Amino acid sequence: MRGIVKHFGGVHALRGVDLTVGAGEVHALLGENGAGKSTLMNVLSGVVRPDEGAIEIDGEPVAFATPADAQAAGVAMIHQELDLVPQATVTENLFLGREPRTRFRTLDRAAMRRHARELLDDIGIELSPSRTLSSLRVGEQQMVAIAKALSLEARILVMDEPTSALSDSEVERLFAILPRLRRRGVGVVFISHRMDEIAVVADRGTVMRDGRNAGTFVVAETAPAEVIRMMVGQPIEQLFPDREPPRDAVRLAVRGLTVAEHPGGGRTEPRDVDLEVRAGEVVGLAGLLGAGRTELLDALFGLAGHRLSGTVELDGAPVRLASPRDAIAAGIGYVPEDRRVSGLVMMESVAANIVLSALPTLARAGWRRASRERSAVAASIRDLHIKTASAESAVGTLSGGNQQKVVFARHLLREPRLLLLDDPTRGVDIGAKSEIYRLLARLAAGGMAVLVASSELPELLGICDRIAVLRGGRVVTVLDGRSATQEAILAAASLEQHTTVEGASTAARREASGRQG
Amino acid sequence: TESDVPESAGGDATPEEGAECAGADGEYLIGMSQANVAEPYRQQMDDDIEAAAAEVDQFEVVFADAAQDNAKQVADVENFLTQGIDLLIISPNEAAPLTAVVERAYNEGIPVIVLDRKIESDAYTQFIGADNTEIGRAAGEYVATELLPDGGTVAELKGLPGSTPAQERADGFREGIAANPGIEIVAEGVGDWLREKGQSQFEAILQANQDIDVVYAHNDPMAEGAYLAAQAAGRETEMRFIGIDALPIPSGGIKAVEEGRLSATFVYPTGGKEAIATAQQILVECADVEKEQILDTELITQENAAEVYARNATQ
Amino acid sequence: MSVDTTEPTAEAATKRRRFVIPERFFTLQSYVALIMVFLAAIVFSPRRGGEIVFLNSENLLNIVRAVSEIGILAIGMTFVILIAGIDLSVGAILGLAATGTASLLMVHDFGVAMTILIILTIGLAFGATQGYLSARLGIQAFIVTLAGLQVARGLARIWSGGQGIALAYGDGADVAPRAFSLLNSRTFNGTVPIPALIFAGVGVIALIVVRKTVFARHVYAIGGNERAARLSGIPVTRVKVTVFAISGLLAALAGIIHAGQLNQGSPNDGMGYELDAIAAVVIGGTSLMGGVGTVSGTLAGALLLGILNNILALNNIDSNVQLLIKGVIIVAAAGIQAFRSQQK
Amino acid sequence: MSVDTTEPTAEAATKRRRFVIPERFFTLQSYVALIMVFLAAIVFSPRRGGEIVFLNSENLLNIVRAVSEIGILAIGMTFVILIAGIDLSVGAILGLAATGTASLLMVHDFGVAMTILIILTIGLAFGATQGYLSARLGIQAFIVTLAGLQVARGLARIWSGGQGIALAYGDGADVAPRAFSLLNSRTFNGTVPIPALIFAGVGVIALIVVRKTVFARHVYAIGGNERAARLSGIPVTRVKVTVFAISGLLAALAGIIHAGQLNQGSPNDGMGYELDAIAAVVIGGTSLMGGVGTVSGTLAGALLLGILNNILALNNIDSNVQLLIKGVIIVAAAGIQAFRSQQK
Ligand SMILES: Nc1ncnc2c1ncn2[C@@H]1O[C@H](COP(=O)(O)OP(=O)(O)OP(=O)(O)O)[C@@H](O)[C@H]1O
Ligand SMILES: Nc1ncnc2c1ncn2[C@@H]1O[C@H](COP(=O)(O)OP(=O)(O)OP(=O)(O)O)[C@@H](O)[C@H]1O
Ligand SMILES: [Mg+2]
Ligand SMILES: [Mg+2]
Repeated sequence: MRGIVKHFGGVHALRGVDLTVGAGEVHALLGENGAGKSTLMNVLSGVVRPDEGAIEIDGEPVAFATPADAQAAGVAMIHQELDLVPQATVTENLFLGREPRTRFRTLDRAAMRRHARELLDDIGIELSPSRTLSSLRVGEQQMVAIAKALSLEARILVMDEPTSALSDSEVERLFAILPRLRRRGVGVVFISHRMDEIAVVADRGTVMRDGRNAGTFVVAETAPAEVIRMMVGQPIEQLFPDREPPRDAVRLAVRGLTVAEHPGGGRTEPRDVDLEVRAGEVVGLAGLLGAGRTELLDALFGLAGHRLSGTVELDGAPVRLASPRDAIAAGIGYVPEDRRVSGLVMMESVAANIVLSALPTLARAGWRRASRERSAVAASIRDLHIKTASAESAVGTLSGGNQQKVVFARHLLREPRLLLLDDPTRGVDIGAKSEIYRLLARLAAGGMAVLVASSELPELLGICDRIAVLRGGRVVTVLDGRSATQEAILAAASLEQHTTVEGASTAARREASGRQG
Repeated sequence: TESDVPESAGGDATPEEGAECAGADGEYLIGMSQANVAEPYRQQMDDDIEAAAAEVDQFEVVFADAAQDNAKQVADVENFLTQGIDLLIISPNEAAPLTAVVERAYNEGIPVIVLDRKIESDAYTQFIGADNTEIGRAAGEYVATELLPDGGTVAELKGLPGSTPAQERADGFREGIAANPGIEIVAEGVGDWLREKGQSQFEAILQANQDIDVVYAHNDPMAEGAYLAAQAAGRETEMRFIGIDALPIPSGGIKAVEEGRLSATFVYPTGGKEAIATAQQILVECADVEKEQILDTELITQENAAEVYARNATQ
Repeated sequence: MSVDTTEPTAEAATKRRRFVIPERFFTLQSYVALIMVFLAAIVFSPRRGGEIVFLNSENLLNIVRAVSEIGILAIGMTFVILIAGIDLSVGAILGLAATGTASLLMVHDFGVAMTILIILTIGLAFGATQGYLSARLGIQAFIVTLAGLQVARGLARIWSGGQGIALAYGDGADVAPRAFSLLNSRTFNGTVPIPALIFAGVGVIALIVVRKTVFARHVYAIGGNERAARLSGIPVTRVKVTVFAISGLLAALAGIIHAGQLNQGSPNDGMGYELDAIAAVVIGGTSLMGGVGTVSGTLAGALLLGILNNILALNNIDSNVQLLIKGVIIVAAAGIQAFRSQQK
Repeated sequence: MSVDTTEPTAEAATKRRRFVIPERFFTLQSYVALIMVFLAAIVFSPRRGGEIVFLNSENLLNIVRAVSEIGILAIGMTFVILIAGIDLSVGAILGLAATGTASLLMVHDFGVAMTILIILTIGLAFGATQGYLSARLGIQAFIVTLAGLQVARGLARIWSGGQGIALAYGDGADVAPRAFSLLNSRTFNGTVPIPALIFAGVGVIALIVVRKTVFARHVYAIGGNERAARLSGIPVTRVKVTVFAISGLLAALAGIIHAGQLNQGSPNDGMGYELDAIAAVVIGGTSLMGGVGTVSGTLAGALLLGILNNILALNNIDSNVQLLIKGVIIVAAAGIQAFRSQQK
């Protein structure tokens, strides 16, 4: 790709970017949120038409008008925002747009089923292909998207943040596939904000800044700090900020919290959870995919409604949690894991999104006070370093990290006593990540209690005072943040004391069969 | 199980009516299939039938409303047949679509009274109706001789395009005014039989025409709507309004004439009363009836309005 | 490059013990409302000489005949609603097609086959045009088809001069070929009305299309997530245009049947049928948000409405009270659907 | 380290000098279609003694009067559509309210204030019930309000026995208080029709509500992303019920005006008005998908339809051709909207 330029209305997303990916190479594409990585790859895969620039594949110049063109030319892409059909089954999603046909030109369901099974086995994910996609967890959906892209047998495979929704074990499985692709001579573009992954999988990397090339590097010969400097413009001395010790006062006390199964089932509801978070304390929630972290946070935010039993106390007083309104009124804030589905009103402005929760408090008797709203928004944008053209820009035009900060800002405006965070740095660049960590430290220092779920163990170890490990909806152990190790967390999370792939999968199977029996 | 429906008098008998006539001792279920009760005139027809039937001990009348849908009216009649009615009164939404099912009823030996609009065969016992062309002509003659003997301008508000009465009331009116060459129709609006459309259409006509002497509306509601528009423009005294239908209800044309808004209206009889009378002849008196009963219109002016209202009102 | 790599994790104990209610159960459930209404109809049916009038085979066949047009419209509407569209023009296209059929047969003396071909083509083209305007130019389907409704009605009125055109059968000019009157007859010893048979045929074809064709998969995908469908290389515009074209085609077919059943084509035919068709689709469990629904549900929904109309009429319920009862039952049926999908 | 670095340009860090087209530009654009139709109306207007009849102030005021009811319905409909709902019952509620108004004034001898209060309450309750069924029980609004349409029509017919109830003014029993005839009069020296004034008043209130209230923000948020709204602590069910209640209330208000304007309340009043109201909303740029739209656009849309009807009537266009022209112009207006929002 050479000299790619792309404008979106007034936004200059790409200002002449070059990218060269060799056959059999895993090429990392890095850059801050909004640097233009996804846009560049959307150009490559025919989703977006460039204003200028040329693309060559194996020396042949190409121009794609539609995604179908790009697919035909051997370019496959796993999109950052999951692009699957929620109401369709896994099988149907895998073959979307290229359904096999029988001799009579009808849909060949048998072939689809057979193939789907193979594809899923191929990437080592145990899933019934006849399940409806929306009944899957986000991580499982991501694996389906990966399986789909792999099955295209492409010459160029673009993975736009494929790991952001995955837990470590699935990341492992994904990485296990990469060498095979290498051997087949596939050129892979790998986008991630996790520096550790880049180091493991990539051969070379390209860094983008503000729609331009900021440099190309060979992974084995380059220090992460140097790469970060290229991305951010200055080195990040310390990813995790220093923390003040928590205070003594218990802010959140959860006792015997149990949530009855949703009639539809399919979730790992909390069972008999006891948990305490002090004022000024950051407590992590660790666990494998599907351990029930999201469900626990959901329940604490009133989303379990009347299925919830047990007691929840804030500052010693029991609180009613029948709805998010109750939770917000009690001083709880929540940054959900999927900002697009659960967080943002995409067509609305940044300002409108920021003040959404605080509107009643900023207003007088239901009448809005524009000046107060404006100053609250301005303060939020300033304090959280939200990068946006203006407060009135549509929130959908912001980069992922900045979108995430908008959801943060919304809940911080209500000055919560307890902040619940579900994977708050998913898809967030390293600069913004460190800002979010610093923000958390500042909030905790101000006396706020924080309960944060994350799939990134280094993150939990870096910011948490204590880490609660969940399995099957139960808190199996609570570890001290300073002394805990990744191994210890994983051991607790995966049932038994061995951490080898062999052992755990046996255990998992045993667990599964035990439940069936 | 007890029968919910009176036993049919003419289940599998021959088409000759007299043969199975049970006379005054019988109990009769009459099915009335109405085209569309959303039209005030047709609601009035139902009301007239109900009021008249209440006077006859032997009669029970059930009503169906086709809501202006031919297919629904066919199904309504089919359902009546399934229930085993003894006599069918039908005011068809349109002629051709209802012909087959009416024929079927007739051929099963059920006497059929067709109201207001004919079907396309003579497989019915009696047709009762008025002549729209005749009414239109009467209106035209009234304008030509009474309202504008020296000639003048007329604005016409028409009913729903394509409906037979709208066509006939327009044609008849032109025949009626033909005798007086000084009369000119200067504006035509389409009010779809509706009061509010009559109003807004006539507003536009008032804008486009400085000089209007008579407003001829195909029914009273549109005439009333036109009156309202003229009133709002302060021009209601410049012109006279005439309508058709003259329903004997508070919101009908007779009252409007009585209260001076309309100069005249013409009775378009519903035939409801007459239909029950015919049914009585057929079922109770076991008599033969004429094939056709054409009802006359009647000119309503301020002189006779109160009297006609009292005579025609159902209660 | 020195990175603190996360240890390869144990294979996650992905939760397999989720209780999954079999799909079949829900498929059956979409008939719950229909079965309930059917049983209620038996209970409330008038009896004549011990016989349950409602269950009389002729009555049942009448019901199917009476819903055949709405049913055919509803099948086309199902596809439209599956792509999160709506087609308000079907009733008017029915009227245009009925008028056109009568005109071609009576006035222009076309043969039956030619007439049917021309009318179906008109319906197809009308639908496809609406599809193009909505899919390509991005005008909301509600508005395009609302305008289409007016245009089709206007064209029909102009075509016939506003009057219905009656069909008369015979040989020679100015009458319609006798063959066309088949639509108004019954087969199998005069028991099964032809329109009911055509309805059944269209239903079976639609069921097969849904199960067996790639096209149907694309329809569901577009309704479920249009962006994903586009990214997967599905020709979204073409599929959408096809869907509207099918709806127009079936509306034209219903119009031909309408003319045949009623021996007349009138520009006012089919007024408000679009709402009945939509009601049948929604009662059948198809979501107006797109992506979820079945043709079999639609067939059940159409039959439910037919039974409802029939039993209310058999009991001679006052037409105004009928409006109330139908309103309540439609909401109840949709409520059962909504409850069902929440459970799911 | 082997890096071929392009030095990061320092000042590029924040992209603050993006060219942003001012919002105002788009706001103006929502009137493009209205202005175009207005200009076309001037061009095609008949002339009388050199005067352009269309521009006659009385004619312009008549237009506003004629759209006042549809306009008031459309304002309520805007809120409903903003939450991605739809309200098909407004025309029927208008009919119920008009009937009820006439009945209370004429038959039951209630005073004007009492009558208005009762009728508005009925509209509010009817709308709120529909809102509850749709928001709480999750039944699609299209179906709930389609059923509501039938129920309201049925109730109105039963209330009045099927016939319209004429209003006669005077003192004493069995006539309506003279005060009510105000609705049929004009103010400012007999120029401005009262219904037009009420319409303007409702419009202004709605504009203020949209700009100034928390409620309106909640409406937009729910339409944009219901889940996010719920998680932000917005009382989603309550807001939805309120929105449908407002729509019912405004429909009842329009019904009262209808009775006043026509000196009669009939159960068949307002048939099909819902489609006109929805057309006004969509032409005004509100998306049926929810979350996007403005009240000012709706006002423009209503006026556009009014001008269109007026100019077609002034020119005595054949009513069938009118249908075609209106269909085409509605699509064109919606097309301009669609193009606009794609540009944006
Ligand atoms: N459809 C669009 N319309 C307007 N602006 C857009 C659009 N898509 C992207 N942009 C803008 O283009 C720039 C680059 O966005 P892009 O999504 O490529 O960033 P990214 O590097 O992938 O960021 P992230 O790491 O957050 O995914 C951003 O400023 C974004 O706001
Ligand atoms: N069948 C289902 N129905 C409704 N929501 C579901 C279903 N399955 C999963 N979810 C939701 O999807 C989201 C994704 O789940 P996720 O994979 O994060 O599981 P989790 O148990 O929260 O695991 P983690 O501990 O990784 O957060 C969660 O909000 C979860 O509640
Ligand atoms: Mg990106
Ligand atoms: Mg989670």
